[in-house]
Amino acid sequence: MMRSLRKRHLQIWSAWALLLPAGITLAWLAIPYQQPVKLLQTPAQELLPAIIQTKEHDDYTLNIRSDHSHTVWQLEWKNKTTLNYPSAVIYKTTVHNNDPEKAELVGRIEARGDYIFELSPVPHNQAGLKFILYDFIHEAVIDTFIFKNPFRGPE
Amino acid sequence: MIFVTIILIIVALYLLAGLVFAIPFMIKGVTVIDEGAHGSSWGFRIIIIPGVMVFWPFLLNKWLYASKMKRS
Amino acid sequence: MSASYAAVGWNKQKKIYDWLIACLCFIYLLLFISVTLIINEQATFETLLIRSTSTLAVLLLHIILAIGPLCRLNKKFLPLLYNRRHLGVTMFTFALVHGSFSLFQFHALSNTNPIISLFTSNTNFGSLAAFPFQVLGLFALIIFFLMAITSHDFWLHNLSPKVWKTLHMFVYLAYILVVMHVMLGVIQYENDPVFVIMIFAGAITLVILHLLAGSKERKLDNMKFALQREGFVYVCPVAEIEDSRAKIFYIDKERIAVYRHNNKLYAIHNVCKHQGGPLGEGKILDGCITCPWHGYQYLPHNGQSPPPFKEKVSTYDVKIIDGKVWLNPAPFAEGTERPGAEIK
Amino acid sequence: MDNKEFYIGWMPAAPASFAKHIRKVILILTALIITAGILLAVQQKKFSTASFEFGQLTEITGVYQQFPVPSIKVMTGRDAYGHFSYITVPLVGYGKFGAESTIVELEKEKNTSLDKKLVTFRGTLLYSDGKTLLQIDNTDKPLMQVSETTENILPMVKEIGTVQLTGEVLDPKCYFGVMKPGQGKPHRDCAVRCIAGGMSPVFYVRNEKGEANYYLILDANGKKMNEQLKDIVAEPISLQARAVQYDDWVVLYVDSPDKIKRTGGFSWFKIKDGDTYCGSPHIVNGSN
Repeated sequence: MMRSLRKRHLQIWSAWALLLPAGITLAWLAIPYQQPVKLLQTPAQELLPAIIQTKEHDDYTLNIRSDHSHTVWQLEWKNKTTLNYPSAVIYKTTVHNNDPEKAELVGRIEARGDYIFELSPVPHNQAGLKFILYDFIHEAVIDTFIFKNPFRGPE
Repeated sequence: MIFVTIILIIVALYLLAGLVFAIPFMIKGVTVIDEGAHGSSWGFRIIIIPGVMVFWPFLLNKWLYASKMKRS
Repeated sequence: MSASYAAVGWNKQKKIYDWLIACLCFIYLLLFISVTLIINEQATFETLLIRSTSTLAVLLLHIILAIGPLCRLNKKFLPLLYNRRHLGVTMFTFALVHGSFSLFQFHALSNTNPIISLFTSNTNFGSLAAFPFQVLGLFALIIFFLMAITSHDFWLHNLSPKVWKTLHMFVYLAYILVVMHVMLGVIQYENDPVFVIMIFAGAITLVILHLLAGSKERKLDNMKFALQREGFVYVCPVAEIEDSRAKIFYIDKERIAVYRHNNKLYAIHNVCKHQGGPLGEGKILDGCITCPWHGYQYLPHNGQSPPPFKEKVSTYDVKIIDGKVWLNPAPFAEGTERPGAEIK
Repeated sequence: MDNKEFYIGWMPAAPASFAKHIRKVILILTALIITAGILLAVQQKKFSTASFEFGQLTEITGVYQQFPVPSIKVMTGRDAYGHFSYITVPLVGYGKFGAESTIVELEKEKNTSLDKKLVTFRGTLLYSDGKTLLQIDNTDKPLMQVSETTENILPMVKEIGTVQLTGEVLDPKCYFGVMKPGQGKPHRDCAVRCIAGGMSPVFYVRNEKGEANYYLILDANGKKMNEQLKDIVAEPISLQARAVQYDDWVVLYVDSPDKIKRTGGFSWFKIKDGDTYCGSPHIVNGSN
């Protein structure tokens, strides 16, 4: 190697010895920090105290809740993983119906988080209670859950 | 934006001129300026094309100089 | 060497070298992609391509930049230096895949030409956090491009070794651009300290290696020769020079190699005409001084490459008085025949 | 070093001591490459679960609305009290363009306004985190059907009040499906292009658990403010706005660009707590 190049090498790397650590440190410190904030929540309903029935799935848990006097009823939906559907809507219907058009809308769930829906009463003589989780954009049933009819009262 | 566009157009034209220059240079020029190119493979000639596109004014100058030297 | 050019001058060692490069790159890509897919089923093809090629290019760049100083510190690294340009072209290829695919991914199918968009989408040059880091990567890629297209010996010969070496020293600029491209780019999103530590460790390793090698060379350049007589300088006792080897002396701002061959001493300029390799660190093979970098050869008595090659280096006068070597630092024209000094 | 051992690349084999050393170096390099590959792959942030149904066309029927952003309102059913419920599916265009240019072309072709008409669109779905969008592209012949009459569906409107929020402006197409990551610095230029191309900007706010709120951003008059937003995308900003909920999307009305501030900077400069509260929602009467 020629002497001028040798000298240039040493000069460059002496400069880099200062510039590289300085640049790396400055860029690292400059990483913007995004403060987490409190999220906007729709006014939450009071969760009823008693779990009457429950269904477990790998991705979610369903609870039917009630107060101690069994006068009000709730469906509690808890996502365990992130759901990946364009739409996920819960319908309530009778055991033999699979058509969401003939069912009553309970509510919509999103990919994450917990949801509480108030349940409208079901006739006492109805055999069971079925929930359909439906993706109406793909027009496909994602899952169905059959519960005993809680409105018949404790057996 | 206009500034950047103009610069990019100039660069593109320069490279295009280099590509045009590369054709006669591949056939003749390269052997005039460098004896090592006599009997060299086409693979070699192709592999230096990108360089010719970039350094063509320099090579053109060298070519002109070499042919002038030969004549005199 | 001035024999006819070929596209790639492959020989056995270069083939082994290229196979190793290919294997290492393949192992890396396979590992990176499969590990990412195992822990992240949701990963997309585009991101995998952008990330695997960019990280591989940065790794290769560190290896490339470490080879030079390692060779100056320990000659046993020389086989890595021999075909370094293939490593460089490989690195450029991966960087190019990363760059062009990112350009397509982030700028194409929009209301602006992708290349213009690259320069105009983000103009926060005054802010560190919002700095348009893509431009840094583009300039580094342009430097790598110029190096890759001039990596053939044709360019070394025609641009002159000095211009060529200077051009290729821009790799150091490209390196700092790449480091900042990473730090102001993906690190601002993937802020895991491991990435910062890795890039920091890489930079510090290179800085230390280069400074060590540089200070070693400086010691040689600062050699002092006190005894002078009729233009000759006393350099060392004869016994210090081994047969078929040389010692290098730095006198009057030039490095001169004093070779011992067939019981005679010859002095030639230390800089190889090919890439400026240190001839004095070479050896006499088949009667020729052989450069340790790429094997270019010169005859000891006249500094000329044996035919058909045409390279020539300067020669110097050397004499022996009482077992002491005296060297005249005034160079003769390149290729001038000198008798050498007989060792009695 | 042994005087006899000298390495030259063009010789068929390197001397033994060189070969031994290089074998060691290659082993070290292999170990380095393997460690680096695994470490880099493992330490990446998790990829989002967003989906883009590339190459798969889906038909969606609903009421097209121009406001607050071009979107289709799809009815999901009727609840126990007989109330209808809707999902709003914002539309995006091909590449880095909003849907508006496609809509304008379709309206010209049909010679009618699509606003508030019952339409069937065919397009490519993208969805993530409870939000669904539809890409309409002229080459897919997106408009399948359009009704003659306008439907008069009033959205359920909730006035939330003035809020101060810290978050990031995103282009929804990339974030909700097309790119991973579709946010942050590496994606910034793409987001700039998408916003400049007319994509409806989305403001993304998250809490400590990573749960998120997404808002649409308009200026005080309910007009797009893409031009003012495109320079501050993909970095933490803080803004003050009037928040109004329309069915399942909340719109932020930003009075003036002065109400948007960069909060990025040196990472130890954390924002004061007072700046990051979120106005407690209260409901004002449910109509426009």
